[in-house]
Amino acid sequence: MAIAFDRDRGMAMLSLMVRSRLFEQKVEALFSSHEMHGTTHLAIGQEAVHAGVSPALDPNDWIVTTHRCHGHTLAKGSSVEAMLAEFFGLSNGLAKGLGGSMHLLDLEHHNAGSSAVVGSGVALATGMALQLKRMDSPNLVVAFFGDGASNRGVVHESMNMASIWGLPVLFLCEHNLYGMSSCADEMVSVDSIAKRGVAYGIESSSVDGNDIEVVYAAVQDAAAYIHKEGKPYLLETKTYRFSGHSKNDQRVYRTREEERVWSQKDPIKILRDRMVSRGHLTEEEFKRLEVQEQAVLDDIAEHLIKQRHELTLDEAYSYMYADGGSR
Amino acid sequence: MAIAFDRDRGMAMLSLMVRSRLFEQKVEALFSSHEMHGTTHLAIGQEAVHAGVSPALDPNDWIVTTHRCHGHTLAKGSSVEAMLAEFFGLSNGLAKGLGGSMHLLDLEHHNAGSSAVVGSGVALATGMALQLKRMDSPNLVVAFFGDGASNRGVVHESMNMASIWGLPVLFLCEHNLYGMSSCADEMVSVDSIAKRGVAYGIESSSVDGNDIEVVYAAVQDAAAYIHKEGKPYLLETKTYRFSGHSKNDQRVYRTREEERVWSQKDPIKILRDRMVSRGHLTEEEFKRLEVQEQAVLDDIAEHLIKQRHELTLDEAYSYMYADGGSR
Amino acid sequence: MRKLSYREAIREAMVEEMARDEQVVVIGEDVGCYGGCFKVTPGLIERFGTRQVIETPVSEEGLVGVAVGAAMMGMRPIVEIMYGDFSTLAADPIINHAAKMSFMTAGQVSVPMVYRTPMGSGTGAAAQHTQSLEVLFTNVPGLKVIYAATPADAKGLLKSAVRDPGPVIFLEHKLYGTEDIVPEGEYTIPIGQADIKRQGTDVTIVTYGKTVFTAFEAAQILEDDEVSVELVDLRTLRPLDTATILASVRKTGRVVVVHEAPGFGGFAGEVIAQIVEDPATFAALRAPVARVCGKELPTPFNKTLEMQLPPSPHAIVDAVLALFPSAV
Amino acid sequence: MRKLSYREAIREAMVEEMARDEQVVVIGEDVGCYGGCFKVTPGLIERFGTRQVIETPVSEEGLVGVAVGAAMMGMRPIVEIMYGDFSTLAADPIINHAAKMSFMTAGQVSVPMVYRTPMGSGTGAAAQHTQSLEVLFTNVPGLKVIYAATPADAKGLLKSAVRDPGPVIFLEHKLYGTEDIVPEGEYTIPIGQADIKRQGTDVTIVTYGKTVFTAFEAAQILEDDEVSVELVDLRTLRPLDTATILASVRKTGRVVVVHEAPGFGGFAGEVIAQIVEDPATFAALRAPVARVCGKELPTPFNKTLEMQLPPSPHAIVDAVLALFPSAV
Ligand SMILES: Cc1ncc(C[n+]2csc(CCOP(=O)(O)OP(=O)(O)O)c2C)c(N)n1
Ligand SMILES: Cc1ncc(C[n+]2csc(CCOP(=O)(O)OP(=O)(O)O)c2C)c(N)n1
Ligand SMILES: [Mg+2]
Ligand SMILES: [Mg+2]
Repeated sequence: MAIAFDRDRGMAMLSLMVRSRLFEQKVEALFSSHEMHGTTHLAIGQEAVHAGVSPALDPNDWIVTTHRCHGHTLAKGSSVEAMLAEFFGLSNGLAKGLGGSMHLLDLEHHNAGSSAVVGSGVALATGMALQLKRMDSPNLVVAFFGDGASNRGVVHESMNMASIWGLPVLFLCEHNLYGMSSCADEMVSVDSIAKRGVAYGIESSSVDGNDIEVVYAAVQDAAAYIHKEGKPYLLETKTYRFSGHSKNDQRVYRTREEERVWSQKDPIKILRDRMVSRGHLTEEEFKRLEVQEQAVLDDIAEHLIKQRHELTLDEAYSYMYADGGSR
Repeated sequence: MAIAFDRDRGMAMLSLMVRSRLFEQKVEALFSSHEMHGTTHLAIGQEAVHAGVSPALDPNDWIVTTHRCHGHTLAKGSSVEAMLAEFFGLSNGLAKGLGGSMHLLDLEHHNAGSSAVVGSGVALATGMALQLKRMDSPNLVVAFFGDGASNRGVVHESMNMASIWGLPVLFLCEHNLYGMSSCADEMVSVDSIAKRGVAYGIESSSVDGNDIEVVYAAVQDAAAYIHKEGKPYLLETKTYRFSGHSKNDQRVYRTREEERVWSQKDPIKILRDRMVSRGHLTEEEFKRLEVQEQAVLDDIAEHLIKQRHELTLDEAYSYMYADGGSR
Repeated sequence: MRKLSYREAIREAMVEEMARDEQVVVIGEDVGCYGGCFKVTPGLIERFGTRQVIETPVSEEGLVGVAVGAAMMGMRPIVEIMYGDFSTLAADPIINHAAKMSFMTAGQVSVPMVYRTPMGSGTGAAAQHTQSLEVLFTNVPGLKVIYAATPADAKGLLKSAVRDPGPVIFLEHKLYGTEDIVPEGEYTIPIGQADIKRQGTDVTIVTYGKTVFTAFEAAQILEDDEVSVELVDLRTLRPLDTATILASVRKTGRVVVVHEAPGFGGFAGEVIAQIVEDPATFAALRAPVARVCGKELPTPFNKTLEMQLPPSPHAIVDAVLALFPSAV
Repeated sequence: MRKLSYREAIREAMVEEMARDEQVVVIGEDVGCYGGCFKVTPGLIERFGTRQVIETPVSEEGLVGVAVGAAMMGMRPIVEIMYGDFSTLAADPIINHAAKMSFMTAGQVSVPMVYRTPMGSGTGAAAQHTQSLEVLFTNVPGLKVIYAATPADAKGLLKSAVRDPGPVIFLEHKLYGTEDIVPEGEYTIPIGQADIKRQGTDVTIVTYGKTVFTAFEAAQILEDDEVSVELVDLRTLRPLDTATILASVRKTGRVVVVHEAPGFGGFAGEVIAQIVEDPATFAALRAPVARVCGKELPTPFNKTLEMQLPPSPHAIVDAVLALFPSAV
């Protein structure tokens, strides 16, 4: 199923994963130093899924993401500056500081945003696909959701509707083994969420979510299926989040040993090593890549911390639906 | 899979189906003549499921039914008088006239009642099973639901929980081809709802719901499995409602031809003919059975119409939780 | 002048809007050949086809979520939910998503959706099919909430709701057969304007939805007592036409607020708060404010009991007369 | 005398009740080794095991429905839902089922369930994790609704809630670290009794939940203006302790109602209605009734904006002073 990236594609994907990793680490640091408030959900370890999905699709395909949405948003092409600005709550953020880290959206890049109500975004994505189909659009919608979300009833309802109506939805399950502290082994009644496709007559497959070449190929195959058959597809990617669920998570629900085992399947390492062995990359180049990405990131963050322009309350009110409620 | 009833069992099951059929017809007549108000959902045509489930189980097994609950309630052993009284809204009804035809319950007969919110009863049944298991009860809970209800998210959530916790629930899907006017072919994304068991690691099967010997055997097998494995089971029974969805249904959504074809699979006729051919029944005896059941029913109805004792508003208030709300 | 039933008026509004804009789509359970649970949508699928009439499975949360997603992409869905009680199932897509989308995205995404559902008792359908749950929505910034009583109001307000850029909750009563005059041709009624259904000088009755008719009856009975009632039909609950309420109460000095939902925690509280918060209106009050609302009970199946739940004309009359102690 | 945090007090109530009665079971997401989203349940699973601590999948509607079913069979579940916003997902089992079960079955089945969930903003969690949705429940006959502010009240009321024969909604604020004196040993506080948190003579502030602290601050500031505030903490919203409210307002003649939920359609309306409906209290009012509530907006992520949403002490002070026109 996997495809072997050529050098250019490999470099692009590797850069994206590195950017995502460094971005998350930066966010973690900014939280620890209280430069940022609220909460955040890092996707360190899941880069092969985050970077492997949207680049494999048409740029005009839509995504609906989750609370763990930074990587998805980067992979769709959003500017690091507009993202970080949103995390800082600034008026040049993706949602002018009103949404925050759980609600990144970027219409220009066909990212419709995310629901912070776990699973609810799947219905929105299904509805978007309904309208795309009605309007004879050639595009599809990716509905990201986690193993935890897979147990929400609304996911069932959405998959059933997508199936009976033949909607262009790619149900993209990021199975990272945990929903907050609860292990899928104890919460999900089936060993592979892909099996749930059977319940809806939806074609499905389960792939290694830490191998970006596998993810990329599976997504392209799924998209081809969706277009050819006029039906939805369920793709499960098995991965692991190295980070805690959100800030302050002590990870008491799993062992350091389990984490160590998974760390050997670091998606960045996998692609890097493969590219090195293919002669597409030297250790040198990789170091340089990291340094470059880090520098860009640091610059942007520093710059944003300095010039914090925030919306006023009056400006915020202006984004309510016309006439909606009084003050 | 089917078992052949001996004469006694056959007579008991046939009587129950006939009682159910006549009961429904009586209710229909009483509605037409405006002796009853509100709405009602008849199960004419589905008698093999209604009569075939509870009698195959331990009397202490519980049921949670649906809006289409008359037959289930009869099969659990409730008195026709207490049922009809409930339909009339009388104080000697199963719920003293406060519940009505969609909310029959009878604790003495281990009928926990029904939800009129399609599908929601499945969660209640699952919770009851959780408590039974906690208390080391040897009994199980039957969660009745329809093909329409199968698309509610709460059914998905409940099946997942029942599976991971190994709860004694018999998910009993009454697939009668329609949810109100909508045909399962267009609304349910899979040709057999039993297939949805795969999505939860729940054993399942699909049987002819118009053959009571088949239903009876399948239910006993399912119960044996539940007890032996300590796991839930999903049993789909394929049947057809001859009646409209509720009163005043013109049945514009299906053809008279389809109805005619199904009428040949009338569950009462199937068992009757089989018993006749086995020499367990004569046409005479069957006629007598009908006449007898009808007479009992007519008597009860007539008697109830005469002496209508209803709760007062003060009495009704007394059934609110202590201290709940003021007047 | 022609008369239409409440049902026909709502249907006509949908037909006109669907013909005007192909993005207007009716979505719900059994809204096709069956014509909807309360027969408001017959003929729509025959005329507009499955591109504008979408029948869904029994999946209230999912189908409303789907409507929200479709609206984000330019559809203007009119969702029909069979019974207002099932709004409990659709509360997440409406409250957490539709209502907040424009704000959370700083105006980049909007959800031009209408959510139609009937409320109230009187049908013998018992506790789970007869509630009046408008307060699920009235405390949510970002939602508009309409509850029209008459056919003419329902038609004009539904057309405005369809054209509104945001999510609108459009509540209906179950007296779908009620006939009344409906203007010919195209018209809309602005969201957020109350209507004085009856002019009067001695007491203001504020209400909405089905109890507009009950209050009207009460007003007629009160004529015999020589009490002149001004009847304010709110028509829209959110945003509320506070100016019209206050002007009426300042004129009459007395007010009774009526609705079918149980009084405790009901919408009447908001109306009363608006009145007594306003210094001039507070000063003009000549009697305490009164409420006549539904009883604090789930709906009993028994008809005799069910009929005692909502406000009766006589309960309203009594409440009004109690505001004139000298006259009694 | 010992101090406990709000979190510890709630936890202690659960521990005591679970030890007293093995039918008391904590059910929710991540309530096991993780100790719950706001760390209210640490140690429970270690002490009581999986028979009394049940961790569920992310299935709010289903798990609350399951709790209702289990309660019908004799369990006394304490459900924890991570954020009050997800009450939208659990609205059907609570409103359509738990609340109505006893009535619909003519008293044959009851649902002794506690539904614990935190409400409110201040956490930077944006629009879908910060709402104050108490009005989802306060208009529903058959439910009791508690919202305790202090650790001591939370403990005593939660124990009463667990022992109640019906469903009780137990709302929490997110100042889980707030410490205060909690009596040693066994005690309960009856549901339905307000508490006068501060005696005063010039004005009554009625509030509940987190804004009890805000109002307390305002009262202290007002001392400098020589305005004596009586602070009524409702503690229970349904059934409401109307007698205590009315007695206080009759004494002071002035009242401000405060809560964090948006004002329009919020619970303040009910409090105000109770006050102005009562002839003696109405007659005793020396100024219009005022409200200070949350702004009519979803919660913005931006901290500066978020902090402007709930009532501030100064907004309360201003509202109080406005009731004394002569004094300004
Ligand atoms: C409906 C709902 N319930 C609970 C939560 C709290 N919560 C946030 S993330 C999360 C876990 C989700 O797990 P999963 O879907 O596997 O996504 P992951 O966090 O692993 O990316 C939970 C329970 C929520 N946001 N929404
Ligand atoms: C949640 C919900 N949605 C809609 C309805 C209205 N309704 C009552 S019965 C019914 C059809 C149910 O179909 P199915 O589950 O197949 O049961 P059947 O009527 O065939 O016995 C519908 C949609 C309801 N009662 N509850
Ligand atoms: Mg996960
Ligand atoms: Mg059916």
